[in-house]
Amino acid sequence: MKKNGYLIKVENLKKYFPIRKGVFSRVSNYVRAVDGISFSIKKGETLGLVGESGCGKTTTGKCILRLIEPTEGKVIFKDKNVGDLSNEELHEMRRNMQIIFQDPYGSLNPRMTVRDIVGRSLSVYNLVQGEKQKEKRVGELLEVVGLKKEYMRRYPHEFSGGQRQRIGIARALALNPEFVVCDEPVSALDVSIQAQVINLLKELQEKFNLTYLFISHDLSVVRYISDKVAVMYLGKIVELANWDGIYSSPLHPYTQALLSATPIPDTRVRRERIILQGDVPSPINPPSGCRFHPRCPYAKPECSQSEPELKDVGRGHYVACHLVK
Amino acid sequence: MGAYIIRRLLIGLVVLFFVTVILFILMNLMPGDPITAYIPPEVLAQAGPEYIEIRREQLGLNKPVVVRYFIWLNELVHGNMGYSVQNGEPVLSRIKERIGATFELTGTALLLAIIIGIPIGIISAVKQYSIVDSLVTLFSFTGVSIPVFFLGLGLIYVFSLRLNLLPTGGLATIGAPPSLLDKLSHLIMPAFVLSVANLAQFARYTRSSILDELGQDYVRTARAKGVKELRVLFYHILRNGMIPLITVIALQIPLLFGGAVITEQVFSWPGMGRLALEAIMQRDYPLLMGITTVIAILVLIANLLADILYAVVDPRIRYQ
Amino acid sequence: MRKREDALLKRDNLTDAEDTSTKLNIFKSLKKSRTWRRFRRHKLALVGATFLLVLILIAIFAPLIAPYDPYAIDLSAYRNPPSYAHWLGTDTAGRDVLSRLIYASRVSLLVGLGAVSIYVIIGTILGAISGYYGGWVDHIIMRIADAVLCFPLFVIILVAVTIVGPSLYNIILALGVLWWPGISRIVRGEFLSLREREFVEAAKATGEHSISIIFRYILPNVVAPIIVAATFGMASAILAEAGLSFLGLGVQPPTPSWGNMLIDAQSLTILKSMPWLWIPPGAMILITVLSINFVGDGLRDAFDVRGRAE
Amino acid sequence: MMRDQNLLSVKNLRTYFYTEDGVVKAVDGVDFEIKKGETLGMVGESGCGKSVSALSIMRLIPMPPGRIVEGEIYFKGEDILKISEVAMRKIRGRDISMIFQEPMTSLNPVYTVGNQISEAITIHQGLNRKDSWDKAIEMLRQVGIPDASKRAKEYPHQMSGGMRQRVMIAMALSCNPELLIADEPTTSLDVTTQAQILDLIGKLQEEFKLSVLIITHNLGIVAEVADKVAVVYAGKVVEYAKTDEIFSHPLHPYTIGLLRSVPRLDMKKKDKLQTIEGEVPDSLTFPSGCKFHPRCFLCQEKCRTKEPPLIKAENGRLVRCWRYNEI
Repeated sequence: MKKNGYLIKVENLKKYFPIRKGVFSRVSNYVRAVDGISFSIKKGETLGLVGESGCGKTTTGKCILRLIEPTEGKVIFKDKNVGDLSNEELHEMRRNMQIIFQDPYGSLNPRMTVRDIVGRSLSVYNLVQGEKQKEKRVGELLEVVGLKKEYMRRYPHEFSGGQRQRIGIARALALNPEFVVCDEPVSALDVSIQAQVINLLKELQEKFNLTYLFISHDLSVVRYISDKVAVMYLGKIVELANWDGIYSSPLHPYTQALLSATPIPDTRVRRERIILQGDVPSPINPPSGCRFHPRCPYAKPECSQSEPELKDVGRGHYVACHLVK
Repeated sequence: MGAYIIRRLLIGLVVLFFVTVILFILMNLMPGDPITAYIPPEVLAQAGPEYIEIRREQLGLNKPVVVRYFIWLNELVHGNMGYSVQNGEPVLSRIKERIGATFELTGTALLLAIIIGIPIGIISAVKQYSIVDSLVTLFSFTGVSIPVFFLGLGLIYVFSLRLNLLPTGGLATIGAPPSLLDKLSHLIMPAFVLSVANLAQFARYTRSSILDELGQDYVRTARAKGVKELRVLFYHILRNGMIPLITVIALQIPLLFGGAVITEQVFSWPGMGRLALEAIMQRDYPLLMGITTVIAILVLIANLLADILYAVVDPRIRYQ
Repeated sequence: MRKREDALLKRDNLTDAEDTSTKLNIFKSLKKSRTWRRFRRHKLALVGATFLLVLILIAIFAPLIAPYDPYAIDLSAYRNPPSYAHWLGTDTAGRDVLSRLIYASRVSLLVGLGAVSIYVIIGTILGAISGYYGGWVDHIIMRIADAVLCFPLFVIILVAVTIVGPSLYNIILALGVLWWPGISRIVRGEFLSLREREFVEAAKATGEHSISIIFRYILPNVVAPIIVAATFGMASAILAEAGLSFLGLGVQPPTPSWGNMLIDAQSLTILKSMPWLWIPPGAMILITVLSINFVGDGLRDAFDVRGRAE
Repeated sequence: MMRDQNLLSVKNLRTYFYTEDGVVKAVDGVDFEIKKGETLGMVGESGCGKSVSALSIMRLIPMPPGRIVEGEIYFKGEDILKISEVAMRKIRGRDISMIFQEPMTSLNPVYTVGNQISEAITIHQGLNRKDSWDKAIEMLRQVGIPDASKRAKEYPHQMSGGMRQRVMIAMALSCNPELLIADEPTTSLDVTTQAQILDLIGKLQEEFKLSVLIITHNLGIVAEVADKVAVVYAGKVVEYAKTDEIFSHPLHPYTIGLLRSVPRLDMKKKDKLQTIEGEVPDSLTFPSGCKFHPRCFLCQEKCRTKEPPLIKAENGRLVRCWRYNEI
C-alpha cells in the first residue's frame, strides 16, 4: 500500500533483559532475548516466526506492540517508528495493532463478562455510543468468531479452551486492526480444536484483509498458515524464506534439524532424522561466531569466529550460514 | 550463598533503619522533655535550669530533627537507651535484669509449640478427614481464638485453685530451696498458655504444607519407584514441607513477645512484659522505648537467622 | 526467594491443600462457580455465621434486650451470684452482668469492623502500588512493612495507646494504622502474579491505562483473598482489644467491654469463688472469635483462595 | 493362552473419581495388551483418561477420591489389582517404571539427582550406598549425560529440561524393568530435545529389551515410535490396531477426523484442514450412547441411544463404532 509495499518493517530489533545479581542486585549481565533481527511483512500477508522456547520469538512479538520496550532497533508501522511514539500516539496506534495470546485461560480476565472483555476497548476508544450500541457490536464480533451472541453475559470459566480462544480473537478484532500478532494461538489447545481455530484465523484474514505475525514452535502449523517463514535460534533469525522454500529446500543446518525432528503423523513417510547434540545454549552468554556452531554437524573453524550475516540467496530466500555460498 | 546472606544482612540493616525511624518518631511523640532521656535523673534533679540549657545545647537537642535523630542513634549504638524515670537506673540495666525470665518463658513456649505443633500437624495431614484430623482442626481453631488471659485464668482456676497442683504464679516459690521441679512447676502453665496460639498455628500450617506437598509430582515419582509410604513422608515430603515453616516460625516470634506481656501479667512472671506494663503505669517512657527497641532488634536477628537457615536447607537458594 | 514469599503469604492466609487429585487434568474442567455451595458445605462456618448474625442483632438491639441498665449501680446487689433476678449475677458495683455482657458486644464488633476497615484500605492501596509498580517504591513499602512487623504489634499498640490515651476510638485507630503490613503483603503478592498474566497484557494492548488496569482488571481478582484476610483480621482485632482492655489500657470502665469485665478476675478471690464474673465474658470472646475464624475458613474454601500461586 | 505372549494386558478398566460435582468417569472401559519388546502408543486429547489409565496400572490413583471400580490388569499373568500393596510396591520401579510429563516437578527439588536415582537401586537391589551411587552414575552415563559423576551431585533446578528427563529415564531404568510407562514424556520439551529423548528411549528399549507404553496427544510421535496404537476418547478405547493400519486405514470416525485435522509438514498449500466440529466433552457430562456421536459425521439414531461395544474388525483390529464398515 505504501511506497515500499510493507505494512510493517522491523529493523535490527534488540531486547536485552538485565540480570540482577549479587549483594546489590547490580546488573551483572543480560539475557539477549532478541539480538538484532530484521524482517518486513506486506499487507495481507502472514509471516510465520518459528523457533524453540527461549529463542526470543514471543519477545519479538511483544516488542513490536511495545508491550515490552525494545532495547534497540526500529519497528516501522505505516511509515511511523513505533518506538518514537508518545503515549498518546501509541494509544492511537494500538487500534491498528492487536495481539492474540497463547493461554486461553490466562488471557481472559476471570472477573469480567465476555461482553466487557470484548467491549472494553470499544469504550476506551469511544467507538460506540451507549450500552445498546456496544452490545450490538460485541454480538456481531462474537458471531464473526463463531460464537452465539447470547454468550456475552457469561464469564470465561463457562467456556472450553477453544471457545475462550475465539473470545480472545473477538477482542483483538474489536478495534478493526490491520495487523495482529498471533502468539502461539493454538499450542495450548486440543488437537481436534486446533484446526478449528487455525481455519478461523485464515477465514478472518481473508475477510478483513488482516496481516499476521504468526508465532509458533510448531513447524507444521506455521507452514500451513504462513506466506513467509522466519526461523529463529537464540535471538537471531537464521533463515527466512517463503513457505515452500523453507520446507522443500531448507539451507540452514538448524532448519534442517528442526524439520527432521518434527514428527509427521503418517507411517508411510520415512525420513532421515538429524539428532542434534546437547542443549540450546543460554542466551546470557551466547556462543561466539555463529550461535549454532557448537551443535552444528557441519561446523567449521570459521563458524566459531565470525558471525554469519543473513544474506539473500535468491528468490527471497535468506540464510545466515557460512556454509551456504 | 555468600551473596545471598550478605543481601539478607543488608536488607536487615535497611529494616533496622526503618525500625529506628519508627522508634524515633514514637520517642518524639511521647509527652515530656526528651532531655530526660539523656541525662541521669539525679544529675537532672540537682542541676539548675541554666545547666540543663547548656546540656541541651551540647546534646544538640535544639537542632533540626534529622540531626537529633543521629544524636539519638549514636547514643543508642553506645548502649545509652536513657534512664528510667522511676528509679534513675539506666534503662539497659533494668532490661538486663528482666530479660532472662522472658527468654526462659518465650523459649520454652516456642519449643513446646514446635515439638507438639509440628507432629500433630503431620499426623493430621496424613490422616486427612479422619477423626484425629477433625480434632486437631478444632483444637487449632480454638487455640488461635482463645484469649491468652482467659486461658491463663482458667488454668489457674483449675490447676491451682481447685486441684492445688500448681502454683498460681511467680518464678519460684519464695523462701524454698531452689530446685528444678519447683522451677518447672512454675514454668509449665505460663509457657503452655503462651505457646497455645503458636502451637495451633504451627499445627495448621504444617498440615496445609504437608497436604500441599502430598499432591506434588515428585511424591508420585517416589511412589512409582517403589518407595515405602513412611519414607515418602519422612524423607521426601517432610524436608520440602518444613522449608516454608522456618519463615513461619521466625514470624511468630514477635507475636510471642506480645503474648508475653499478658501472660507475664496473669502469672506474675517477672519478665520484660511486666516491666513494660510497669513502665506504662508509671509513664516511664524511656524504659518503654528501650524495651521496644530491644525486642525489635531481637526479632530482626531471629529473622536473619531464619533466612540463613533457609539457604542451608533449600538448595535452590544455596545455588542461586 | 519465591518460596519465602509464598511462606509469608501463606502465614497470613493459611490454606488447606485441596485434594491431592487436583493435580490431575480431569479436574481442571470442573472449576465452576460453586462458591456458595462450598460455603454451605462448611458446617462450622454456617454455625459461626449464624452465631455472628445473632450477635449483631443483639448488639444493635441491646437497649431492648438487656434486662437492666448496664451502668446502673446497685450497691445492695454487690457481687451477687446468678439468680432469677440477675441471670448472670452482679459485679463489684452491683451492676447486672448479663446487661453489661450484651452492651459489650457493641465494643467488640465496633473494634473488629472499624480497625479492619481502616487497615484493609491502607494495606490494599500500599500493596497494590507495591505489587503493580515494583522497583524502588516496592522496596521502600515492603521494608517499612518488615520494620513494622519487627515490633510485637501488641507492644507497639500499648505504646501508641499510652501516647494518645486509652479509649475505644484510639484503639480502633491504633490497630487500623499499624496492622496494614499483613494485608499489603497479600495484595502485593496477588498483584505481582496477576500483572504478569496475559489478560493484563491484553488490556494494555487494547489501550487501557494503568489506573484502569489496577482497578478494573486486577483488583476484582484480589477481592476474595482480601475478604478472607479481613475476616481473620477481625478476629485478631477483637482479641487484641480484649487483651488491652484486660490490662486496663483499652476501653475504660464504666463502658463495658468483654476484656475489661475480666480485670477483676486478676484477684484470686474473685477468680476462685465468683466464676460468674469472669467465665461469661471470657467465653463470649472465645465463641465470637472462634465463629469469625470459622467463617473466615469457610470463605477461604468457598473462594478457593490459595496461598501458593499455581 | 493369551497370558504367555502378553507382558501386560488390561481388560475393561474403569477408574472413577467421586467428587463434590459428581462422579467423573475418567477411565470407563480401556482394554489393551502389550507384548514383550513391543511399544504401544496411547493417543487422546486432554481429559480422555489416558494418564489415569497409566496411573491405574501403577496403582497410584489417589484414593479417595479415585477408585478403580472394575477391570483386570494382568502383568506377567498375575492380576496386579488383586495383589497386596507390599507386593505392588516391589513391582513399582523394579518391573514397571514410569516417567512423567514434567521432569522439573517430578524430581524432588531438595535432593541431588544421583541421590534420587540411587534410592531406587538401594530399594530394589539391596546395594549399599557406594555401589548404588556408582550404579546411578553408570545409568546417567547410559542416558547420555556428559560428565556423569559430577552432574550426579547436582540438584534438579541446575539442569535443563532435556537433562532432567534423561535423569527420569535413568531412574526408571536403573532396576532393569520390563515395562516402561512414559506419560507424555516429551510434551514439555522442545522439538529438537523431543527428538533426542525419543531416540534415546528407542535405543534403550533395544538394549534393555523393554516394553513401552507411550502416552501422548501427538499423532506424529505415535507414528514414529509405536508398534500398536490405542485411540482413547472420553475414557474409552475407540480404536485399537497396528500403527500402520491406523494411519493408512483408520476405521473410527474420531481417528479419521483427528488425522485430517492435524497440519502436516508434507501438506500442499491448497490442502485444507478438516475439522471435527464441537468440543471435547466434559468428563462429568458425557453424552448418551456413543460418546462421540455429537461430533460425528456418521451419526445415526442408534448412535445417540446405544453405546457400541469394542467390535472386532478385520485383521483382529478393534473399533468402537456401529458404522465403521460403511466408511
